[in-house]
Amino acid sequence: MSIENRDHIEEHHTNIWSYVFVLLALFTLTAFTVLTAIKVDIGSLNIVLAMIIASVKASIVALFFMHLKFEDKLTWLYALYPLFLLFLLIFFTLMETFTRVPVLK
Amino acid sequence: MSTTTADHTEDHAHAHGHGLGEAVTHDAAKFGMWLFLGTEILLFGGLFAAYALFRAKYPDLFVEYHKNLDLEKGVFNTFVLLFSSFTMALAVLFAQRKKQLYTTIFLAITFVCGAIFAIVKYFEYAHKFEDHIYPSKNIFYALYYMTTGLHMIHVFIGMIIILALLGMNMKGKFVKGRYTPVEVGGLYWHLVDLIWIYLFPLMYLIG
Amino acid sequence: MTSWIPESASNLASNVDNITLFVTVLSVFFCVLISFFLIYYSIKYRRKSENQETAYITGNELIEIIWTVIPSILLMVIFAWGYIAFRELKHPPADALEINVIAKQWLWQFEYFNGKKSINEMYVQKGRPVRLIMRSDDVIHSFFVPQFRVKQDVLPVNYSQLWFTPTKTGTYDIYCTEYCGAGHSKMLGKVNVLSPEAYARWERADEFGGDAVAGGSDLPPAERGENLYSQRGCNACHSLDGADGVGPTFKGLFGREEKLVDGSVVIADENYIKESIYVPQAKMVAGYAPVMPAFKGILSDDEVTAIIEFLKTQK
Amino acid sequence: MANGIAADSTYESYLAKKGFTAWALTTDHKRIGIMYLITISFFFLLAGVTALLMRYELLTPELDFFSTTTQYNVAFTLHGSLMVFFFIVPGIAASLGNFLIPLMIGARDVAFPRLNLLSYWVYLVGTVILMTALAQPADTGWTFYTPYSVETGTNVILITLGVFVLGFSSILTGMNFIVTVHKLRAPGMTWNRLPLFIWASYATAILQLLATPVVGITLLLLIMEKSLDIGFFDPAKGGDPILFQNFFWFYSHPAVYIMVIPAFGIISEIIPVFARKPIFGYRAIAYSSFAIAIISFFVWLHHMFVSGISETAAAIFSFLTMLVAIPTAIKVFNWLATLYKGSIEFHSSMLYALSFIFLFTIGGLTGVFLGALAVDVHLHDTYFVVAHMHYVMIGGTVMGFFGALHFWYPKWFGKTFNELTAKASWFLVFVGFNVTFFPQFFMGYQGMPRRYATYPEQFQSAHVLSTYGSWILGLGIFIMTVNLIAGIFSRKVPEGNPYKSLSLEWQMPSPPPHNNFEDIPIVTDWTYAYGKK
Ligand code: HEA
Ligand code: HEA
Ligand code: HEC
Ligand code: CUA
Ligand SMILES: [Cu+2]
Repeated sequence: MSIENRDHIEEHHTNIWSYVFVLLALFTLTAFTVLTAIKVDIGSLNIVLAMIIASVKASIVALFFMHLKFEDKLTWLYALYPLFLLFLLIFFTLMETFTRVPVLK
Repeated sequence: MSTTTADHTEDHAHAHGHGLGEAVTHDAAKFGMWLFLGTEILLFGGLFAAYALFRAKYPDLFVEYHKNLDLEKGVFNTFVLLFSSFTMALAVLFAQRKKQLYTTIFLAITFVCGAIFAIVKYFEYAHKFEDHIYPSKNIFYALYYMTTGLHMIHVFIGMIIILALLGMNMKGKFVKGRYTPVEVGGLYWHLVDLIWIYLFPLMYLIG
Repeated sequence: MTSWIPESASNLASNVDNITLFVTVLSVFFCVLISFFLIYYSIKYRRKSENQETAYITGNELIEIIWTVIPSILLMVIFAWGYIAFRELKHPPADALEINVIAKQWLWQFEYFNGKKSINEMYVQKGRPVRLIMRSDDVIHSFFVPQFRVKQDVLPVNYSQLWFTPTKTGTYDIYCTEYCGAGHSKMLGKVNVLSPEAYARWERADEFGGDAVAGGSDLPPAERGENLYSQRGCNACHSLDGADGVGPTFKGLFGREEKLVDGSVVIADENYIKESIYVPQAKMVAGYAPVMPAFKGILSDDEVTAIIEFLKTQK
Repeated sequence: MANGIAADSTYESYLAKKGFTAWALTTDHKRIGIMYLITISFFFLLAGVTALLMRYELLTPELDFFSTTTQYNVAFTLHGSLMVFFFIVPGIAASLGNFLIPLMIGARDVAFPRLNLLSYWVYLVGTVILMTALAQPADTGWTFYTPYSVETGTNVILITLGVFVLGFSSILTGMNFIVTVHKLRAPGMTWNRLPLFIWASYATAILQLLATPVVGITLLLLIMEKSLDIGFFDPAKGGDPILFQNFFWFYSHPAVYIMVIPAFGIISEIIPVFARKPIFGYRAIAYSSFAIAIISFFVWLHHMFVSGISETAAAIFSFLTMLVAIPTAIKVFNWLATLYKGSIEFHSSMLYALSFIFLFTIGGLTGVFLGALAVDVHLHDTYFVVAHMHYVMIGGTVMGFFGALHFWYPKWFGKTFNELTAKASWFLVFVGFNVTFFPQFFMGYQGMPRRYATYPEQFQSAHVLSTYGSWILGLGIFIMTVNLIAGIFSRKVPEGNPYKSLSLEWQMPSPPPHNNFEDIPIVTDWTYAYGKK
């Protein structure tokens, strides 16, 4: 990984049709998430479902449009680590806030 | 430390002078952009954390006020942005294949999509302002304006980048095989899309 | 050795001191150890000739494991002990006497179960656990009594609490330790820990601020007013020497012409001053923020009179 | 030491080109490093003078030097924010990092030279914004806690905006360094041969990259809260002031390691050179920087133990705080062991490095007091914390920084300073520092709260001592500054590699040529092969 003076850039040979397919998948999922949000009411799980769908969509964009699929481990590491930190930030902030013991008067 | 001077092999002829090998520049730029995307995620992260906190605290407030958002415009914009991501990916593909014209077309479409998104958003905001709904109205709106506003700024930056890419493409830069800028710019544009993928359900689809 | 440890006057203090002592001993040990080797090596291995031989040592696994594991264990002990003592701080006994504390810029107000109120002076009984239920009217403050080793932020969002059992009679300082603006360093108070007898007398006394103990009501009014000036926290905002503080100086206040925000001018006479104390925002002096707390229900008419008498002496 | 990177006939120093634009528009990492160095030093001195004024005020319990308490509050806010955001956070990372990273790994420049220049200019814009705020500076403390920061009438917006802008500079620099280290190492410069300063800079860069955006959004929210009247942190509007503290410390705890890890790197460079010994436990030192960089992201609640958080939250974070002390302990012992059987020379930079070990240990150990829950309840927001942070920040980072200034000085300028004066000023700094801050531990345990413009009389004697100390310290720094500036105008030209260092940056002429390396070197051994047979 040290300096190498390659002049040839590795290209990932995705073809147009796979992009079209990805786009259709994204559209379908969007439609799906809007419909379930309007029609289906599973209480507090609504948001969970919506977030799962969003994450699937996001993964598709990252993997295919952003070519994460073809990237090396290092890029994966730096793509995932911020997500982990984000999770920590949200998790501990919520944890802190909701474990505060109310003081009884 | 022991060092020896590199032989003047063919490889190192490139290292001589200023230029690094094209592949190194390419890898470096792409990797750099990924790092930058990480910071962007954490920049929005503060807002997502605030969202999670207040949503958990005041679920009813969120359910109540999200109804005032314009779902149709939201859905429309989601499709527009997804589509623009698609055209951006194609622009990169065609730049790689040295198809200058196609690259131009798809970059242009992407730009137009960004513009449509911005216009629709403008009407959404304008409508809200007419109804005297400002960020100070309540926490839900504060979050709504902050997240979508920050996202909007990113859309604008993305559009400027695309304009720059268009310029480079016209000059034929990518045809010579140096398409790194398109790919890196593309990554940025996809991030704009990625964030919207989460903002959309969080703002428009709760309840 | 112990002179730097403040007096310990609550049930919780000795625990905190013990942990501190333990960590101090450890720290001194490690510090001495490290300085010893630092100096010893520096002397022993100082460069004596330009081409002095050195050993090619790059590491030693055993010793590295040792100096990783031992501090880790010690740190875990410190954590566990700190936590155990912290739990105690967080669990007031059920029979603790409750006192409501309201912090505002920049004074402490105490409300007792029997309806008594006091400002900047808190009265508690030796040996009787107290639980403070605290809230803030404005920004975050923090209630700190070093001799009790207790501290707790006072928040504008929700109530926070703190408890202790005073173990010695005496008077101890209360500090505000969360930065809260211009008067932060003046936001001081006192805890008076009374013997059971004195406490009973204080409870019975039907004065507002409990001056039965502070011994104010039998003083001449101007002197009493001077006591109140510091006891009730006027000094946080009003100086006596003419310096401009958060509020206008008291020097030469009585009889002065004051310009109000609405442009009108009033003369600071008895009535104006009384109103300024009870309902400060009624007539706002120009150039100052509306931050003065209302003392209605806190200062009795007698006390206000005493303050006015005191102000008359401030020429 | 075979090296073929000696000066050849075409050698032209990077300092050769003169003129404003040749500096302001340069993409040469060395020049950018020097520009950072000058700017941060200016802010260090400015903030230092502010500190001296504060100390002067604290000579007596009453307010006598400043005319209002607000002026004092403004002073410590300025002192804290200048020191933290304008000096110490960008400080070593951006100035020394820029100069040294490419030289040490055998690269011609950083990965993105133009972005690098942009970072510097963004930094400068941030400082200019701050300067405009000086007309009516904030009085919130460097922590900008809500709701006070929202309520106060002083100009919080400009100062936070300055810090916000500055954040971008940090982020871009961090990104640049990570990419540089990954992609531009010379052939043979494997991870296990890298100088430890590089490891340290890399770990710092991760923190800069991923922690800074959070403070960015936090300050943005604060600005919005003040200007648009939204209520994230305002209890009256359903917001939560403690949320601000969570966000702020999510950045600012990692930030304290942004401040100190580069100094760790410097110490790991200086000690082996002057002990003529390989660094002891290379891997342990290298990896522990990463352990710190990772763990430091989840200890932030230890700044909030008395803010009303729950026992569970407090317990978890106290535990994690203890964990973060372990990798640091490892480093301290490793440096010490490096001295064993060495051949130690007491160059002024070595004196700073050795005092670093001693002072940082004190600072770190007192951090453990603060990490212990029940003890922190007593010590929080007292002068004990003030003493702790100055021991780690001055005793640690600044000592490392001064050490680096004296160590690489000949490299940067091809000149040298008066060594005797340097030693004398080191002595004043060392003594003055301890006299200033050691009494504060005792003051703090006795209960003296921080951020007090006036204070109860019983603390006066300790305060007086502390103030006297600050004068000695100030004098020491003054002499040091003059000595270093005078060095540039001296005619003394040191040898190319005065300390016989094996590190790559010393194998080239000083000051380095514009393009660093005529040919990219091929590295065949690690940096610390001192005494290898
Ligand atoms: C360079 C910056 C720096 C560094 C490196 C540190 C390092 C540490 N800090 Fe510090 N800290 C600050 C800067 C720093 N801190 C600042 C600026 C503040 C105040 C902010 C404000 O409120 O304004 C602060 C405040 C602060 C607090 C909050 C106090 C309060 O407000 O109540 C705490 C609490 O846990 C803490 C803990 C620690 C710990 C455990 C370490 C550890 O990393 C230390 C580890 C090192 C050692 C432990 C020494 C070496 C080890 C050995 C010799 C082995 C033997 C040791 C044992 C067996 C114990 N720090
Ligand atoms: C890098 C970080 C850093 C550094 C180096 C310093 C350096 C110093 N600090 Fe600071 N300090 C902080 C970071 C730092 N501080 C922070 C974050 C706070 C908390 C703020 C808050 O509460 O919000 C704080 C708070 C703080 C306080 C507590 C204030 C309070 O709570 O009320 C005090 C009090 O003594 C103090 C003192 C000093 C002193 C005497 C120095 C000395 O080291 C200064 C040394 C002197 C100089 C550097 C000047 C030398 C120069 C000259 C004499 C002029 C020469 C000029 C030329 C040659 C051109 N500091
Ligand atoms: C938190 C700060 C604060 C405290 C504590 C405080 N004041 Fe004030 N006071 C002010 C301010 C600010 C003003 C000017 C604005 C106004 O008129 O309300 C003021 C105005 C006054 C005035 C009118 C002065 C004039 O020049 O016309 C009087 C009288 C006064 N205060 C008395 C008191 C007394 C008596 C106490 C204590 C029992 C006290 N104040 C405590 C802040 C304070
Ligand atoms: Cu109240 Cu500080
Ligand atoms: Cu911390």
